[in-house]
Amino acid sequence: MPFLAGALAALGAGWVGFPHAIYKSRPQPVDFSHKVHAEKAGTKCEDCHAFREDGTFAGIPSLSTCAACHTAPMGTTAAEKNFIDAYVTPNREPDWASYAQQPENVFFSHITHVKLGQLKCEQCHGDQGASDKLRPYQVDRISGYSRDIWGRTLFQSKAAGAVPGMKMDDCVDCHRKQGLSHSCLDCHK
Amino acid sequence: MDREFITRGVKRCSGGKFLLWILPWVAMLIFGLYSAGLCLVKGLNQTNMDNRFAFGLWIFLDLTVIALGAGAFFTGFLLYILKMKELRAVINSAVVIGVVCYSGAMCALAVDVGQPLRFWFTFWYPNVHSMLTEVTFCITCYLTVLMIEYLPIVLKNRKLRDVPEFLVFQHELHKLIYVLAGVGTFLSFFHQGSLGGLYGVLRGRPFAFREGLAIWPSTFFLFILSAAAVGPSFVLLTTWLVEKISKKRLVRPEAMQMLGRISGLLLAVYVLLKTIDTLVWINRTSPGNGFPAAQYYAWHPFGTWILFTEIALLGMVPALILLTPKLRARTGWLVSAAAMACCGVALNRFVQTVQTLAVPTLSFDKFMTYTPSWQEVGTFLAVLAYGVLVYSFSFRYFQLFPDERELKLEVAQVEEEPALVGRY
Amino acid sequence: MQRTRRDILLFMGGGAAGAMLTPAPWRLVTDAAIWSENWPGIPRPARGEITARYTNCALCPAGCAVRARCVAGQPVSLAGVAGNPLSQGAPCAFGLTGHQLPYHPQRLKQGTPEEAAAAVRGAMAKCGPGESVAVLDLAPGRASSWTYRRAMAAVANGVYLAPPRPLGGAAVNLAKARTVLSLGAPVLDGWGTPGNVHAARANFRLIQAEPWESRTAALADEWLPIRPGSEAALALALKDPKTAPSAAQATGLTEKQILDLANELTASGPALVLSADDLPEALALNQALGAWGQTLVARPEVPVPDAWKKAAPERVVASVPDSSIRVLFIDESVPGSHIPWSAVEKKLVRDNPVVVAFAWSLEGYGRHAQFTLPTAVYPELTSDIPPAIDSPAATFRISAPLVAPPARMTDPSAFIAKAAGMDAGNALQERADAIHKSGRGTLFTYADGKSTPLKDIKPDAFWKSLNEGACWVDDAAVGRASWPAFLSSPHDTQAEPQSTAFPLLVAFAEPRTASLTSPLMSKLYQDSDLRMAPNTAALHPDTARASGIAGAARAVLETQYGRCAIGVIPDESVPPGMLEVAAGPEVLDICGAFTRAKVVAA
Amino acid sequence: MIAPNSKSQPSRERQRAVSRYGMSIDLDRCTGCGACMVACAVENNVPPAHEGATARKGITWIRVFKVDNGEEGAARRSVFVPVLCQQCGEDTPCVHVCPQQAVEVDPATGIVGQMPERCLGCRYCMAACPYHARFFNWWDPQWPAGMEKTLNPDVAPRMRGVVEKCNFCHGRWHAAKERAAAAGKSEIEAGAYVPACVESCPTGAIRFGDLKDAASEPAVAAKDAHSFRLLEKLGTEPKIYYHSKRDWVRQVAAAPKPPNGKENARG
Repeated sequence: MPFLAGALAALGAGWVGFPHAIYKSRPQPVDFSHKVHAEKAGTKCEDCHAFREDGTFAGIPSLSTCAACHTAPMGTTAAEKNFIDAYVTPNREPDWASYAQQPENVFFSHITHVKLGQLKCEQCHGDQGASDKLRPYQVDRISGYSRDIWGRTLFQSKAAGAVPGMKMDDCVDCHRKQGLSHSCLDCHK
Repeated sequence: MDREFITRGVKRCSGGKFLLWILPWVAMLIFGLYSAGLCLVKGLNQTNMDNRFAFGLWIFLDLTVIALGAGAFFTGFLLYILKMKELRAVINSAVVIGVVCYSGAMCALAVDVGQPLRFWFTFWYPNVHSMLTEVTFCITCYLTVLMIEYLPIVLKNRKLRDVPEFLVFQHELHKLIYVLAGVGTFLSFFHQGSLGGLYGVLRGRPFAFREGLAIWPSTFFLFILSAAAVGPSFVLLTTWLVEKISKKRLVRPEAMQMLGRISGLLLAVYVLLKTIDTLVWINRTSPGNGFPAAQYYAWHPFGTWILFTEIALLGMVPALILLTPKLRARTGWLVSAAAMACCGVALNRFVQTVQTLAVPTLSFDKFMTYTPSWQEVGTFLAVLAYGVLVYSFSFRYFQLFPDERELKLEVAQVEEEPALVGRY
Repeated sequence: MQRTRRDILLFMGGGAAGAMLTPAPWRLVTDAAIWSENWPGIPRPARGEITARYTNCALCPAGCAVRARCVAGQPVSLAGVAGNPLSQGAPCAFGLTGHQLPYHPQRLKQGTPEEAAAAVRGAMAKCGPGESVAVLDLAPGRASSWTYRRAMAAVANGVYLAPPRPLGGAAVNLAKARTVLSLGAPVLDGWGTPGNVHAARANFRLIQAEPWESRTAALADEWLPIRPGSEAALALALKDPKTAPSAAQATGLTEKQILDLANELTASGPALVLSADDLPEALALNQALGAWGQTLVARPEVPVPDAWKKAAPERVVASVPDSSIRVLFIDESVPGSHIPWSAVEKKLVRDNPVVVAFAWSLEGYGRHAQFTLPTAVYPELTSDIPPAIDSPAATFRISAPLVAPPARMTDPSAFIAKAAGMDAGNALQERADAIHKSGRGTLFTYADGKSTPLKDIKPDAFWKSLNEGACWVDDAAVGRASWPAFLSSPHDTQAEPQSTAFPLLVAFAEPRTASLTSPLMSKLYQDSDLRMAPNTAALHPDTARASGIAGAARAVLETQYGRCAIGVIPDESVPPGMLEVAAGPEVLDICGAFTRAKVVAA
Repeated sequence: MIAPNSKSQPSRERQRAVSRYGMSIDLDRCTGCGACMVACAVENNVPPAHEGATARKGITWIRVFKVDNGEEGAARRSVFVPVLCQQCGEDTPCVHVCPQQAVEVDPATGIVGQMPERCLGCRYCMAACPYHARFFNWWDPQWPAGMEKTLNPDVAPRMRGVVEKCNFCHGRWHAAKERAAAAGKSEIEAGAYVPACVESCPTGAIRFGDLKDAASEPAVAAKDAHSFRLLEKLGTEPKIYYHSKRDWVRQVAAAPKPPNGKENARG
C-alpha cells in the first residue's frame, strides 16, 4: 500500500513535474510575428534568413535588415513602437535566442540541405512562417540545449509531416532514409 | 554492544579492539578518498601520467586485484560445478574477496577515466570490436553476480535472520547458487581473458602484441589460466593471514592443501604455456613486426632478469613447491609458495601495463619512466583500505568460515588464554 | 493507522521503483553527460561572416605580406600571400601567431603620457650645452623614423640614434648568387625574407661554417663545423691563402678544405659571404670576391617628401659621448634589432635623465625607463615597413591595422613631434604621395594578386590600396658604383674580454629580438623541444660539468656587462666551449655581438 | 565478442571511400621552423601550453622532432621529422580499441576521426598508437583573457579529460564542402581542401592530396623509391609518406635501436 503510494507519487513527479522543471524559459526580446511579415510584407524565409555569398547561412537577420523597412514605426501596435524605440533608434541589436541553434561540436550546412538536398525550411523548422507569436525560448537547465533540439514533445511522433527534433538521431534517421552517409566526421567538428 | 550481530558460537574481540583495528584503515581510506576527489575535481593533471604513460599505477592495480579476485569464481566453480566439497570451508571468504577486488577495481577505473559522467556511453554505444567493451560488460555483470552471491552471506547474519522474509529470500537465492556459480564462471573466464586481450591486441605495441587462436591473442588464455592459478593461492594467503591476525583456526589444513594443490597444478600449466608463448613471440611475432625482441630488454632497468623472475622464480618454483605433497604439508612452504605465485602474476600484470608503455616504438623515441604522484598512490591505498575494511566487517559479523565453530570446540582450551590486542 | 518505519521504507522503495519508470533519471544522466561537453570554462568561438583581409607583418624587417582570415572582422588566423614578389607567400612561426599579440597577458595597458610629457618638457628646458635630446629608433627607415629625425633637427642639440644597419644598409641580391658562404648567419632560419630565401635557395649552393649544427647547418649543402669564434680567421684565410695554415689551426678544418673552399668561391661565382654580425673580415672577403654590384648592391632610397630633407643624421649609439643624453625617447613599438641597455645607459647624463620608452609590453627597455607609454602592437598599429635586407629594389608597404587598438594608446611619433614643437602631420600618407609623385615602380595588390605600373594609379587609389594590403616595388636601376666606404669602415664591436674570465662563446639559436611572442609559441618550446624558450641556453654536458652546473635546470649567465638567470638544456650537439642561447630581453641586455660569457650555478 | 576483423573493415573503407586523403613530407626540405605546429594549433583551437605542461603532457597534433644520425662532432647530421597522426588505413590500431566508438575511419575521406564529445577519456587508444600521435587534455582548455576572440569557429574547443588528435583539419573539409554546395556541386575538387600545416609550410615540404587520384602529389610521392612510411612493418598502412634522398634519414622509419647511452636531451 505505501509502496504503491510512493510509486504513484514518483510517477506523477517524473511525468508531469519534471518535464517542466528541467527547462528554464525566457521571452524573445521583440514581439515578432512571422505571419504578418509573410502575409502583409509578403516576404519569403530567405529574404531575411539569407545566405552569404560564400554559402554560409546568416541565420537570424541583424538589425540592419529590419531597419531597412522599420526606419520609422510601420503601424501603430505597441510592439512596433517598442521595437523602434528600444532597438532601431538606439541602433542596438536585439539579443534574439535561436530556437534551432545546434551545439558547438556540430557542423550543419544549411545550403547543402536547401540547395543540394532540396529540403523546405518547414521540414525541419516547422511552419514558423505561419506563427503569429514567438514562443518563449526554452533551454535545458543542465545541458544548455534549446528545447527544439530535443524535440518539443516528450516523445517524437514519427508520423509523416510531423516536425522532427534536431537531435543526432533525427539527423541520422533522415540520412539513413535517404541513403546518405552518416559518419561522425560528416557533421561533427 | 554489537554482540547480537555476531554469529552464534564464534568468539570475536571486543568492540573497542575492533575499533582500534579499523581506525588506521579508515584513516587511510579518508586520505585516499581525498586524493581521488582531487583527481575527479581538478582532473587527471593531478597524476604523473602523461601522453606516453597513458596508463599507470591504477590500471596495474585493476589488472592485479582482478586476477587475485579470481579465487571467487574459481573456488565457486570447483565447489559447485566440480563438487569439491572441501572448498565449502573457504567459499564464503572467497566470495567476499571477489566482491572486494572487483568493486575496488571498478572504483579505481571510475577515477582513471577523464570523463566519469560518460561512463554509460560504453553500454549505450558499445564498440563490439573493443576488448575494453568486453571487459566493462563482463566485470559489471560479474560484480552483480558476486553481489547476489554475497547477499545470502549477509542475510545469514544472526540479527537479520529475525526478518522471516530475508530468511526465505536467502534460501531461495541459495537454490540459485549453482546457476550463479555457472554464470559467474562463464563471465569471469571472459573478462579475465579480455583483460589479457586488452594488451595482446595492440598491434601498434609489438612488445605486447601476440598472435592467437581465432580472434583472441594468446594473452587472452594466459590471463585466464594465470588468474585461475593464483585465485586459490590468494584465498589461501588471506585465510592464513586472518588466522594469524585473529589468532584462530578457521579452516582444516586439508582445505588449505587442496587450494595449494589446485593452484600449483594450474600454475604449472600456465608456466609451460607462458614459456611457449614467449618463445613464439621472440622468434616469430615480434621480428615479424620489425622489432627484434632482444631490444626490449636493452632498456634498463627492464633487462631479461624481469623475464626470468616472472617465469622461473615466481612461476616455476612455487608451482613445484605446491605440487610436492611433502612441502605442501608444511604451512610455511605452502604459504610462501602461494605468496610467490601471487607476486609472479602481479609482476606479469606490471610488465604488461608499464613496460609496454615504457619501451619506445619510434626510432627517435626515448625510453621513458614514470613515478606515480601522491594522489595516485592515495587512490591506490583507498582501494586497499576499502578492501580490508569490507573484509574485516564481513569477518566480524558474517560467517565466512563454516568450520570455525567446530574447530573452536576442538581447541577450546586454547581459547581460554587472554585475548591479545589486535585479534578479532 | 499509524505509520511504522517499515511503511516509510516501503514508500521510499515504491518511489524509487516508480521513478525508474519516468524519463527523469534517464534524462538527468544524459544531461549530465552533455553538460560535460560544454561545462563552464570552455569558450564558444564567435560566429559571423568570414572574410579575407590583407596587411603586412610588422614583426620583423622582412615585412611579409599577410592574408588574415577574419570572422565578423576579427582575424582568427594568418597566412602568406601567394605570388607576392617579396615574401612569396611563405610565413614563419612567429608571424602566424601575430594576430594573438594584442591579447598577450604581459601586454602593457596603462601609461602616464601627461606626466611623461611634463617631465620631458622640464628636462629639455634644463638641457645644458654638451647635453642632448635623443631618439633611439629600433626600426629605422620608417616614415615615423623620418618624423623623429625632423623632430631632432628641430630641437637644439637633438640626436637621432639607430642600431647599426646590417651590411651598412646595402642590400643582398640572392637571385644573383651561385655560391653562398654563411659564417654562422641563420640564412634558412629568419635571415632576410623567408619566402625570398627559399625561392632563391634552389639556385645557390649554401656552405654553412658554424660551430654547432643550427637549423641552417642541418639543411645547408655543406656544413663546416669550425671551432667557436674562428669565423674571422676563416674569412681572412679565404681572402689570402697565405694565412691558411693558421686558419686551419683556429678553425679545426684542414688546410685543403680551406683552399678548396677559397677556389670554389672564386670559381663558381657570383659568390656571397654572410656573417652573423657583419664581421669586417667577411665584408672584406665580399669585396675581394667582387660581390659588389652582383650579390651585394646599393639599394635606391625610397622617395621622401622634399619638406623632410631637413632632418637629423642617423647615428649609432657608440658615436655619442658618454653621459651626454638628458632626454631619451626609445621607440620599440615596432620590433627591431636590440641594443644592450648597458651600452645605452652609459650615454645618459648622471643627474636624473628622462627616459621615455614607447612599447606594448614591459619586457624591453620599459624595465629601465622612467616612463613607459603603451603603444599599439601589430596587427593594431599603422606603420610602413622599410625594405628588407634581401630586397635589391626599394619597396614600400604599410602594416595596416586588422584590429582597432584599445583606448589610451600613445602614438610615439605624435608624442615626440609634439615634444619638439612640430606637427607630425600624416607622415605616412605624405610619403606615399611622394612615392606616387616619383611615378616609378609597380604596385602589387594582394587581394587580386595583380601588379600595376604606378603611372596608371591615382594618388588616392594608391593610398587606399596600400592600406588594404599592397606593396610598391621600385624598378629604378640599382647603383653599380664602386665598393662603398661605409662597408670598409667596420662599425663598432664591443671589445672582447680575455677568454680566461669568460670561457664560453655565445651564439644565438633564435631570432635576436626582445619582443614577446604569442602565448601559443609555448607549443614549440614547452610542449615540444623544437625551439628554445626566451632566456634559455643549450650547452654540452661537459661544459655544464666544467661550469659546475651539471644536471641543473637553471643557472646564471654572466658576461662583462652583467648577469641574468637562464634556463639550461644539456645538448651534445652543442660543441664544448659554446653557449647556444635563445634571446630574451634579460639575455640581450648583457650580450652584444661576439659576446663571451660564463655560466655559474644559480 | 565480435572479431576485430582486421581484413573486412578497411576493405569496406576502400570500396566506399570517395577519396583517401594522404600526405607527403619531404624531410630534405623541412627547416624545423615550427610554422606547421603553430598553424595547426591556431586552426584547431589548441590552447597555449598550461604552465605545468611538458613535452610529455602537451598537445601538439603535429610535432617536429630533431633526429640525429647518432654520430659525434663533424660527422653528426640532423634532420627534422614532423610527426602527426599517420591516418592508418589498414587495421587502424586506435579504432578497434575504443570501447564506445569515439574513433572511426571516415568512409568518405579515409580520415581517422576522434570524437571528443563521445570520448570517455580511458586513453586506451593512446596506448594503442605506435606513433604517439594522440594527446590527452590533462587540463581544462585556457586562453589568455581576450584571446578566445581569435578562436576558429569551424572547430569546437575540446574539454578536459578527452583525447584529441590530428584530423587533417577536418573543419576545412566541411568549409570546402559547403563552398562546393553553394556552387551546386556535391564533391570538392582537388586543391579546394588543404590542412593548415600544408598551407603554412614555408618551404612546401608538406604536400596534401587524394591518394586515389594518381596525379596528386602524395600519390606520386608514394611511388618514389626514396619514400617511406613510419614502422611500415606493423602493417598499419599509414597515409603519411616521408621522403628523403639521404639513406641514413630513411632509417627513422625502422624500429628503435637499443640505447647507446647517449640521449639527445632536445628530442
